[in-house]
Amino acid sequence: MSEVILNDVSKIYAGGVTAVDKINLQIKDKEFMVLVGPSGCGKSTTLRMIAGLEDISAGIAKIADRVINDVPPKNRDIAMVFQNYALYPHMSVYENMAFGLKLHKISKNDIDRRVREAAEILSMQNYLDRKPKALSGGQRQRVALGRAIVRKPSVFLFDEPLSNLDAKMRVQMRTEISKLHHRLETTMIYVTHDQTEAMTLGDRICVMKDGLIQQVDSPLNIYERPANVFVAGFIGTPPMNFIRGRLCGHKESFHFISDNGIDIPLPESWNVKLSSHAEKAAVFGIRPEDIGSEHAESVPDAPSLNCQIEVIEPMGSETYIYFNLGGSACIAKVDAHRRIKVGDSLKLPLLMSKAHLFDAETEKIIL
Amino acid sequence: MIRKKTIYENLTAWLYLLPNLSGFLLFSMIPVIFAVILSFFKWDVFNSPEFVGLQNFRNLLGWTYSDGQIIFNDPDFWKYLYNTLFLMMGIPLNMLAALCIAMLLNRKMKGISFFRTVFYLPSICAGVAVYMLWACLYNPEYGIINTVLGFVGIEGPGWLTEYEWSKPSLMLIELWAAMGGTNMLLYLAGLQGISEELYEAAEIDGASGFQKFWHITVPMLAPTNFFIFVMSVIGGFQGGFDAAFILTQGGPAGSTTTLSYYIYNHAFEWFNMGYAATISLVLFAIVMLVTIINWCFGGKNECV
Amino acid sequence: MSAYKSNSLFYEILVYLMLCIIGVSTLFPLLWMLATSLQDSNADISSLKSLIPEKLHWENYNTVFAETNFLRAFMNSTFVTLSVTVGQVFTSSLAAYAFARMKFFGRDQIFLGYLGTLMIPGAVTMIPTFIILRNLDCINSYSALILPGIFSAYGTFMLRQFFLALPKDLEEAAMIDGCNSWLIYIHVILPLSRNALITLFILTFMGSWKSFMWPLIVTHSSDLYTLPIALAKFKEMFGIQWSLLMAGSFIMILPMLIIFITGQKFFTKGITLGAVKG
Amino acid sequence: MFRNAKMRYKIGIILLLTAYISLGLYLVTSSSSYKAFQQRGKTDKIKLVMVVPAAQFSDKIYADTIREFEESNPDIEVEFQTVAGNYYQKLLVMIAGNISPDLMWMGQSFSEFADRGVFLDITDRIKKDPSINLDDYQQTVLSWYIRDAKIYALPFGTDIGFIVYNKDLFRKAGLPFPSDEWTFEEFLEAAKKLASAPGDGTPKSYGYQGKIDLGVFGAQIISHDGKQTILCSSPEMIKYFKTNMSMYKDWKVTPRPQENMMQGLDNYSYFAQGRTAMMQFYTWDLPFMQAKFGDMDWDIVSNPKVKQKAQWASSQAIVMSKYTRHPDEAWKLLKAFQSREFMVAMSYRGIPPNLRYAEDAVKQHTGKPEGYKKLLAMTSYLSPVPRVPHLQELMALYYNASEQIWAERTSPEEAMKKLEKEMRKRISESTVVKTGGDK
Repeated sequence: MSEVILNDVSKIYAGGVTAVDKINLQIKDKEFMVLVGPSGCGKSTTLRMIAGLEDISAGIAKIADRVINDVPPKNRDIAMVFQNYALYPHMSVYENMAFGLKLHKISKNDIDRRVREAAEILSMQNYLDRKPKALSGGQRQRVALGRAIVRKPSVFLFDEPLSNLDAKMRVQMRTEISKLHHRLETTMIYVTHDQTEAMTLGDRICVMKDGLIQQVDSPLNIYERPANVFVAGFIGTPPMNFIRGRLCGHKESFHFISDNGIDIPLPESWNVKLSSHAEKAAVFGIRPEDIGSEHAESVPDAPSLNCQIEVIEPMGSETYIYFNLGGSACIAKVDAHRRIKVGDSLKLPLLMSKAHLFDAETEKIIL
Repeated sequence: MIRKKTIYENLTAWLYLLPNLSGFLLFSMIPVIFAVILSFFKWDVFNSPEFVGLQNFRNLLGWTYSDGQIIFNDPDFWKYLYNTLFLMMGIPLNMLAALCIAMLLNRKMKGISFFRTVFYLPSICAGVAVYMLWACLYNPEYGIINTVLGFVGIEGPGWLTEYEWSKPSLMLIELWAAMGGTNMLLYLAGLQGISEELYEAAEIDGASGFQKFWHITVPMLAPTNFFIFVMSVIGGFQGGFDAAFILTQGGPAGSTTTLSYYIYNHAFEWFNMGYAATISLVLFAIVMLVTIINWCFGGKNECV
Repeated sequence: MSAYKSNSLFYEILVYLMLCIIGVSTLFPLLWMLATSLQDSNADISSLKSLIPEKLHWENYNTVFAETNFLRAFMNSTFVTLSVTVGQVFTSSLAAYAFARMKFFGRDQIFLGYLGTLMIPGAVTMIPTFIILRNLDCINSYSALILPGIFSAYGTFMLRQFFLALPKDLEEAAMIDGCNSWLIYIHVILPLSRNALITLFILTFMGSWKSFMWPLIVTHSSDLYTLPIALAKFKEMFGIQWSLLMAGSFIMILPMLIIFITGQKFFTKGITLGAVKG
Repeated sequence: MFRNAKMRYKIGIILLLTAYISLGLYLVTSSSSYKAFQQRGKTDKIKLVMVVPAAQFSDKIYADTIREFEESNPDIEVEFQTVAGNYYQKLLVMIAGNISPDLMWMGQSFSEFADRGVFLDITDRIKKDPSINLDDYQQTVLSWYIRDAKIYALPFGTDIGFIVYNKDLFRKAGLPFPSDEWTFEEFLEAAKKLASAPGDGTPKSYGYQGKIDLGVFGAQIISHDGKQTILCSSPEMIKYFKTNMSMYKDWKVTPRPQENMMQGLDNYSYFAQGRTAMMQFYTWDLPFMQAKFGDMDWDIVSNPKVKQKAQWASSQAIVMSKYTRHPDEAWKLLKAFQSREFMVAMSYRGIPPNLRYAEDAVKQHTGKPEGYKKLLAMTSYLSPVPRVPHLQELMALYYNASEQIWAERTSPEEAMKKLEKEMRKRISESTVVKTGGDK
């Protein structure tokens, strides 16, 4: 069992800056947890506290039911893959991978077996005698991975391991890490700022901002039921469209009226939840694929937006159209075969079942 | 509340420090403290020191004002300080030359190891051989420099024998000796540590040669630079400028006499040990000031 | 493409030319020393005309060996210099590691103290250092020659500056791999700062090998004389015989030359290459 | 494969370590201090430490004298140290470090040490000792070692400055050899004739190199009568400066003083090459001159007379430290350096101050310079370095001032007036002027 539990963990730097503020997180055994957020959100700091590279200012961190606050990194039974690879430049690939094992007094035969095993998993068998400087970026990343694998730790930590690779390599390594997780069945904690990586890799995703956890959930749940405006906007490409306005009406029928006067009638099924927010400022959010899609058009009486196309981005499978909605830029994902051109006026239906409404003050989700 | 881990960290750090620190305290710190205390005493080495308070400092730094003229209590000190500072003006040039040579020698080319050694030779041979060479070059009658100047119709000065030329002449020797010496070696060690990938990345970004130098080499060498600068300033202030004493004996008319010579004289020729300590302390204050200014403005970002 | 190539060839030649011109001037003292050391012992050396000796007087070197207790002085110098150099590189690197990479109470103050001692000229600290050694009963012994040289603020300062430039990620990786601070020092810091260590080794070696004043002050017996002291005595004896003096000086600088040549061969380009991606 | 390399590496390190440790062990165990440490307490001999500067030839004479002394005094052991370079600095550190030698050599810096009470008063011992008769000594030289009627040392050699001339060049120029009675006009005449202008690519040669000593002008920087009157702005001093400046400015018979030091690397060669016909040398140069001048025909002559005859002079002595623990034994050893044998042996580089021994030295002298006996006559008109407290500091002031004059940055009158003021100030500031002996 190697559960990782963070209880009210904080990181306060000497200058009084709070990098991580009382976060609570439970990472289950064998789970792939992704910490995601913009830079400076405290995700790396959290990971480094778990690794033992940073002191925990307050709170308790546990790995496998053991409090690790004062346990040095080497005794935490973890392995970490660094953003910069951090390979020992004076050691060969073999030595790089064997180094940690040697320090843990593992027999030579075992070391050899494990290193070769790892090399095979990563298809690096032919490079064992090379020094890191004679490897390409992707190969170096593999060595960094291999160094973690051979250790057979109870927890794997990844600190933005793919951010230095080019786009193609990144996709390839992503699948390999995913495969690795299935194969090794170990707890993995993965830090990234790239929401695609987060979505594709994580069993669960923890979205962070300003040292606080915004939401922890499975990728799909996060996508479909974001806890607040930040999560909704951070997860998903292109990002969710937000329209600021207020909630009008009462009890039976509610309308969302945007600041520039667009009126969107809201479904009756929402009425119960909206009653307490009547006449308050709110943010209406809808993902690009839920505007003007075939699915939306098939719904009768769906509310729609009138817009004038500013930019068209054909992606192949679909087309993004950019338009301005009284000051706020919006994106819609529409069928690729639709005949449109810049300057066209369109009437785009909204798929209200996928739409969200946020409290403008707290930015928390209402619905 | 001090945490257990903090205590542990402190203990480890002190353990690493201990071997050096113990000897450092014994052989460097105590003598320095002794010297600092001594600067408030009059001590002729043989008899017990006599406390004189700030008298030494007054004698060294003080002045009186009479007949519209400032009369320094110790005019020699100011003169030698001026000489020392003048000779130290060569430091930036020396550092730049050392950096240039180091960059030239930080390449893959045939015979590079030979060139490194040859350039370092003045530091190894320092002494009579080197000064002999320069005495011959500078000779006003048949020296190479003046002979060459004679071809173009210029009558060269007596480089080492004329008051105005002696200091620049010595600075040239210093530059010649320093460009391939210790500083070059340190720069070379620093340059070799810079990853080639940084340059490659910059090249892809379209950086020119100078931009690469300015945006990669300079910041990456910042810690080395700080070290070389501080040590050069210290060396400049304490420099016996051996060259000066073999080639010019501090002359002509004291134009190449430096403070270190003055300190030596007070300490070992005139037995004014307390006064020597006072001069040292004033020197210390100047160097410390320069270092701290450099520390604060030069490279706050982790390099110092 | 071809324009670029010819351009770089031109540049290459320019560099060589520059190196050669400076190189000739820096090579000259050594050649002069060698030439003079092979002159007749009463030859006039004050003009450069007689640079090339008519006959090679190798016996000058025999005189040096015969008139100084050369072997003894050479071994003393070797022993003292090696002890000082290795000791200094070791203690300095440990202290520099603490200064560069550890957090501890009073770190910056102590470091400033290290810097401070460098700024006080040796003339005024010589007597107190001597008194301390006398109280330790070390005068006129190898410890008096070796001990004060081992603990150097210079080396600590220098290595600290180089350690600061090492990528921190590597140490963290090593920590995760199971290193304590000592193992990090051994396996990461030392191998990666090889160039700096070699540089310090070379500089300390030169300094200690050439050191004259301190050995002169603390040793009395001739079997403790280091080379510079033995040669200074030789110089007093044969001061006006330049050829002998230069023969002595040449023997003296030979080990330094060898150390430098071998030392800089171990310089490794891009030692941290491939360690981290910037 | 790489394991093999590692193995070799390890073996190499072990070999080096072994070599290093065995070298260290060998050196440490064979060093005399270690032996002394082992033998500590084994001998009951009284140990005396004596320090002298290392110098060609003299080391052996000292050592011989000491060996004879040890043979005749089997209960005393002498540790004899010769210091090559920075002699006074080493001595100073030893005394400050409380391991003062029992006996030490003293030259010009005698006053500096004596004024600070470093030496033992030997007046009584001299009086009681029948083997020493103070009347035998050259009284001027002896007086330098007397402070407040107390004698602190006995000299063993007088250093004198004189002119060396190249006989061949004199012959070539058709000049008669100079005599000790020559005047400055004769000297100048000769120097002018001997100087040659540059022309055929050879460097110019000079008639004389050095300065005409200030003594012959009747000048003194500080009076020698013990009253420390500062005389540096006297008309005699001004004349000294002006004449010497004319030597290179107007008459062009000597190189400029700054150029002098360029040749300073090897004065002997400069003279031996015939680039100057006359040159100022000192008694301590004699052995070097004999070696370096080879077959050259040369001799010595006294300074030319301007106002009076005078020769620059200083002297050397062996002095007893106040801190010696065995004053009686040290006195015995000191006397060995007042013996006829020692003084005569040392006379190759300084006339014995004991006039009886000086005559012996003259009698025994053979070879170059033929005019050696002139040195004895010169001792009757010495122009000594003033023996005053803070001598070195005051002399440094004087040298600074004269440098300014030689570099023509100021006139002699002005510089000397300023110097007088500075010297006064310096003397009045020096409150701790101790004259010898007990505190």
